[in-house]
Amino acid sequence: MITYIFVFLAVLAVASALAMVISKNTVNSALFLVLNMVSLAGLFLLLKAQFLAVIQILVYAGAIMVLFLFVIMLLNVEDEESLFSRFRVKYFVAFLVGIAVFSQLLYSIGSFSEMLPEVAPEMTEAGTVEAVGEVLYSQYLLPFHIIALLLTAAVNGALMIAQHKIKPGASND
Amino acid sequence: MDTKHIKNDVDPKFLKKHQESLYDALEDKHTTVEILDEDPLNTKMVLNMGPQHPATHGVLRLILQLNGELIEKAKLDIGYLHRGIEKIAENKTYQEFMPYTDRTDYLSPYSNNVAFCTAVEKIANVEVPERAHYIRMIGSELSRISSHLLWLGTMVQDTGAVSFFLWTFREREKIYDIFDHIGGHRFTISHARIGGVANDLTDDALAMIKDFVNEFPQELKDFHGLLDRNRIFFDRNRGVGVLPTERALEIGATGPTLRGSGYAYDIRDFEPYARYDEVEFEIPTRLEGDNLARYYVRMEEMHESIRIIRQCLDKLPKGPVRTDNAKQAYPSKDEVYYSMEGMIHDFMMTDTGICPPEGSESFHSIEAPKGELGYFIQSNGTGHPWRLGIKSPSYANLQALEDMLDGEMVADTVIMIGGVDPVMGDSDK
Amino acid sequence: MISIDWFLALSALLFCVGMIGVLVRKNAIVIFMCVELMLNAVNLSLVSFSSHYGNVDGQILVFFALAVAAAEAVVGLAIIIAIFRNNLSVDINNVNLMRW
Amino acid sequence: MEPVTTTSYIVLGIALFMLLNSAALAVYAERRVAAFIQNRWGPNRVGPYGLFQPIADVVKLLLKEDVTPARGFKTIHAIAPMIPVFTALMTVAVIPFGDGLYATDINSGVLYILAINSLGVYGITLGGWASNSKYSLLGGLRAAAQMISYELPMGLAVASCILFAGSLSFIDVVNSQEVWWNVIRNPIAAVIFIVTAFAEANRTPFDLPEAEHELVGGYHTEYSSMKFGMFFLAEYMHVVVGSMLITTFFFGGYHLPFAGLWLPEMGVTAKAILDVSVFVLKTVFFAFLFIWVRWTIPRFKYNQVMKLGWKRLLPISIFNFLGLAVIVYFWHHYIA
Amino acid sequence: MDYLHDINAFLPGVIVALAGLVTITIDAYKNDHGSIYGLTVFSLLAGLILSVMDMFGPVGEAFTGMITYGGVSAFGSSVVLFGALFCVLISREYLSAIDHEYGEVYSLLLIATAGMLGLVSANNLIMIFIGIETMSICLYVLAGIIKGQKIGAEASLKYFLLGAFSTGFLLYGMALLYGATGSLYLTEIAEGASSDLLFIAGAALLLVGFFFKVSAVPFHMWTPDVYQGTPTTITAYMATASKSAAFVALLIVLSKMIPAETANWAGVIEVIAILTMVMGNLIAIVQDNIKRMLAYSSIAHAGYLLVGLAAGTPEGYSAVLFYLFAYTIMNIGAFGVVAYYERQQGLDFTDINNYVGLGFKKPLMGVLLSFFLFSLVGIPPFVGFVGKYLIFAAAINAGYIALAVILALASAASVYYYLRPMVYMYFKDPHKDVPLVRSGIVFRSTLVVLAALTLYFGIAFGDLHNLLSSFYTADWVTHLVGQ
Repeated sequence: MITYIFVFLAVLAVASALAMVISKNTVNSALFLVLNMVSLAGLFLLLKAQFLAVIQILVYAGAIMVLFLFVIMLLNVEDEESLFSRFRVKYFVAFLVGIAVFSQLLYSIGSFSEMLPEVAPEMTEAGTVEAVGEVLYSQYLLPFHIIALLLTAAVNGALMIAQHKIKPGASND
Repeated sequence: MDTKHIKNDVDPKFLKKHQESLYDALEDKHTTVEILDEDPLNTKMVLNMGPQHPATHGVLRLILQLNGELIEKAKLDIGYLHRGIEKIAENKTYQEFMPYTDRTDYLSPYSNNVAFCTAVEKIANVEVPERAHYIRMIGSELSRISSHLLWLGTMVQDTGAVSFFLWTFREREKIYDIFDHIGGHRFTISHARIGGVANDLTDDALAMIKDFVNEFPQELKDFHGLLDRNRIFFDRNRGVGVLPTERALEIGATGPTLRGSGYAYDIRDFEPYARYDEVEFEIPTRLEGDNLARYYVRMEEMHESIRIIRQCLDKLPKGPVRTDNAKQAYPSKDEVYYSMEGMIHDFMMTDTGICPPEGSESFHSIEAPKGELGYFIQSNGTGHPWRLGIKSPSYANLQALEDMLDGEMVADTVIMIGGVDPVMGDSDK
Repeated sequence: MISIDWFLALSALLFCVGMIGVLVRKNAIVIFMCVELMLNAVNLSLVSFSSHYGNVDGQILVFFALAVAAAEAVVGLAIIIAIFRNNLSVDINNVNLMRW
Repeated sequence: MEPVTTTSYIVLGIALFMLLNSAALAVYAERRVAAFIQNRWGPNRVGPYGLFQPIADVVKLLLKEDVTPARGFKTIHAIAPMIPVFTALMTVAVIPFGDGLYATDINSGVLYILAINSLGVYGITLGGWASNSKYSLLGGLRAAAQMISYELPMGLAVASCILFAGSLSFIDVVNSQEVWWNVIRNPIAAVIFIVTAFAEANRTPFDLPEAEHELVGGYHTEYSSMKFGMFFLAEYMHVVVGSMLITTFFFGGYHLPFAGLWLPEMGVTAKAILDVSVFVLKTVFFAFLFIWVRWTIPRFKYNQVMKLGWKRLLPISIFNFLGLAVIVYFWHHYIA
Repeated sequence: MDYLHDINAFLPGVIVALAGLVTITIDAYKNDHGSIYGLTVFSLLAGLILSVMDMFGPVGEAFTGMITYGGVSAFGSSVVLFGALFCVLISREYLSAIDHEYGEVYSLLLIATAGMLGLVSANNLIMIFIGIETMSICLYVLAGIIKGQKIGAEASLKYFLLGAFSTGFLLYGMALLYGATGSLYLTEIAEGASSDLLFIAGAALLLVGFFFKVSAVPFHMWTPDVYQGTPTTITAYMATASKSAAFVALLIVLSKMIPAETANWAGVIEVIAILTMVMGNLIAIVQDNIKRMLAYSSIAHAGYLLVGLAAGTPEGYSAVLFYLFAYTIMNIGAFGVVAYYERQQGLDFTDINNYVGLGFKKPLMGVLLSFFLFSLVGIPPFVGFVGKYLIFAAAINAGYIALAVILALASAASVYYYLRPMVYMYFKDPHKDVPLVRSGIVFRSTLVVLAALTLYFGIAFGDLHNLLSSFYTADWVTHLVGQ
């Protein structure tokens, strides 16, 4: 059963990723990415990381991709020409690079499979909110603070960049 | 987007020339305001609101140039309900024209009748009996309440509270019933006649009016209770569509729109017609000039109308309701049915009608619910007016709308239309 | 139970798809989305490892990666808007003012 | 995550069935309540008391022509209406209807709800965008901005409930209210949550995405037939789901007031019947509240909605959360 | 209390981060650039003093092993704060002159600096990730603050897209390292290290990510464009503080986490170093734009630094640290003088051809530019020479003769483009009379102080070098006590 679910989700993830890269229309690309993220969240569930599965949807699909869609709609980007309309050397090179990196990674991962990889039994506990939260607020307190700082700075900076011509010194409320 | 774009972007399918001139006007308007913003991202678009739109009170058409949710410029296009009423009048006797007046501002037909009658009476020097004056006043004030009730319902509905519409319509229904008993018509009543009114108030009608006058203040209080302290309603109306006094005068706004802008002009008080000089009432006036001010003005006017009706009922004199002069008014039905002369007079009235002196002209205006409603009549000595002009309040008030819309938000558009309270039949004639 | 290396292989595949996407696409927004896909793929790897070891650290890194991706998205999209203002296009082939 | 049992399937099945039905019932209720408020009769022709009116509505919608804007985006135009329905249906999975009566107990159920909720914005935005109409686009953008803005105070209001439960599981949230309902312990968050629930469901006074007065129909202006029906259905399902969430988070879920203090032990069946009826009653009340407000109050303006969300609700919910956190901390460490 | 100890260990970072938040608040409510600027300078100065004091203090771990304090971390923090402080000092006048002085600039600078402080004291992959990202994301924004012009937006887009792309590799590297060892702590990873393919792939991807950030050659494409499109003083900040932070982190990763025996790391770094030095110097020669020239020169300097890392000995590491400090001083100085010329009206002073005859017009600026460029070349009395010498020596001692030779040759080639502006300034007649604005007192004195420092550390480098070497000797505490 779980094998079938995995195969389904994996095929969905890969197909939506490919569709995202190939799609001419930017909105379609964004929606395929959302589909990809949702299927990844499903895979997280298979790995018993429930908290991250939910967070994946909440943050990626619910926030980041909505922002993407907003920007795409705002800019009203027109369709590109299809990737396959014209062959370019660039594509070939990119494809080769991709294949090379992939085979290299696969080869490296092959060394891992000697280690009897399975979902550890303690993962049932480790994937819960409590487990993640406890570590997050004790061991990883400092990065947590810094990430809060980063998010504040990012919003602040993004406002500054995206706003149209605020005069320095002018109040901008 | 520079202004050239707007015209190129739209491709009108009908009335091409007119449409293009409209878009031109949109571009020309406020040429003093330079568009410094050369941002390719600014979300300007031209929104065509109406003439078929659920919230524009008929066939008003607004062309809005939007920047996001903000209205940068607005252009009004009126005339979709033009029926040539003024021209029709030239082919009708004065009395025959009466039903047409009902159909200009169809929310307050009685006031229109009275306005037209007084104008004709002025040009033809017709004396009107006392009792008729009072009946006309009662009718006018009732129609004022009816008109304001409709304004209240639609305006509140425009802000989003749908049920209010039905509550105010229940009250209007009572007024319709009263009109039914007064003149035999619920809506287009045509009760006033040149030289008086068609018939005396029946006892039924009087009783109903008394009942209404006693009950309505309580309803009004309920309306106040629902709206005055409703924060959402308050916030949506306050500071919206501000029309300064000077601007209102320049544009020629009248009625509650003008009084909401702080100019206490009311013809009932300044140039009393009928017997308004004999009753006591206040002229509700607000200084703010925003939509909330107009709301208060109209609400208080309803109070004043009730007060006037009460006084009229108290003072209602006995006597005839139509002038006895057979050259100036229809004889009563008794005379027509039972005397030869009466029948001849009736025949003459219907055939030729009242003939004001040749070359005379008159203008008379009254305070209709929407503002100053005036009829201008030129006579060539026949029973038809040579020229007839209507100074309609909606037309004047709509001119203020363009001014008020600039710089407001799209969501305010409908409220402002509601606040100005135009009736397209009145404006387009 | 599916063994972890299938997840890892999937993650590598998605990573490479994202990478190829970054290399072949011209639309800045799509390129950015491909980068997000890469980050997602890495997240899958991290979660797989984390559930292999049964400890939380990998998941914590995913959490931070998510937060960073959010911050990056905010800033990146703002930058893309800024470039659109100047160029009227988000095609990176048009971003060639400076060479060498 | 608990293993999926037969009870889960049964509960889920019944819950989904009931949700779909309750949406239909909500449509009927909306009409009847509106009529009651407006001194009218409302639907009374189809079936006894007009009860079959929703069926007539659906049949009407099904028989209508399905118009797709010629220059719109056809696939997305078709997909968009399904999304809000899906998200509304997915919510039911974690809501406990009674003691032990729930489809599943996700350990991060509250986050799950927030996550699912955040997906709902896609349907409206895409629907507005794919219609290729100015009114639709304005409505869609308004909706998206509004829903995103109100997710934050909603999340914080929920978070302040979690302080009492100490868990993100719905079962724990409900059980923590056995004696004291959260609305008593945490009234500010309750108000905020109710307000945001209205906003998330796009109901009056926050129905400006579909403000028929200025935007004709907002994001669903260009929709017709069953595609419109889906949006319509989703709206009422959101009303019902919103009522369920209000009940669960703040009004004790399936618990009677102060039930922990006086309610005697009961048999399983009796308890189940009692729980479900209490839950349903509360939900019905809040659904009625939704309808009541809809027909009484004017709607906000766009900038007022934003101001309310960001300048009022957000700071209030943050301070409420912080204050409660401090109180709860001291309570646990020094008093209790 | 434990928490207080932790805070104390990261006090410079805490101060800078709080200042960042306060500046955001001030900017939102009052928009008072004077107080924002004052607060920024004050917090950076306080942080600098604290971290310099930290250098002489004990070494340890804080925040449950997330960060280390003292030693290399403290030195790294000092360099970063030094760079940030001096960049801020010269920024205000320049930014208000080019009409881009936003309050956000300061808060972003402060938060980026806080991220860098986390990065240089990192002891855990998460800290490295967060540190790098905090730094980079703030810098993406800072690169694009010249919004009205194409050049600014394009700089920030390029920086952002390539930076985000490299983040993917960095994170994947971390993931694989975590997969290979099951931990995120640098020390534990070092313990679990093996010549496992997974580990090697992880480390390689991590290094790719780092090479992007330090702009080593195959991954350097963004550097010249970004340096050119960014306001000059912010460029100085990018070129010095952020590069130092990334290098210190790379140094920490290489020295602590990746044992040399797992693979032939030195070989990889050697190749990259050679490429970087050669490419950087060669391309810099043909540049006419002084900012692009400095960008390629900074790439070349990255190559020199990589030589020190390739050496892989304590000597090499301390040489790298010293060189980072030297590089920070002279690069800020050079960019500062360029910033001064650039804000003049009339001519485009980023073009070297327009520097003709400027040397005698404002003698102070001419002399200062000469100071910094000489130092960048590596001519004896200046600090640049000492840095290069130390690296050279370390490479020779570690047996990397070829590297050392290429370093020397590359430096020789760099003489051409460093001396070209000076030749233009002093030995050519001006072709147009351009009035030069007088610079402000703070601006001038900052540059003078920097020039003095290049001289001071060029002559009296012993103490600092000893201190840096002592970080890598086991008995460095006794060494300090013995002084």
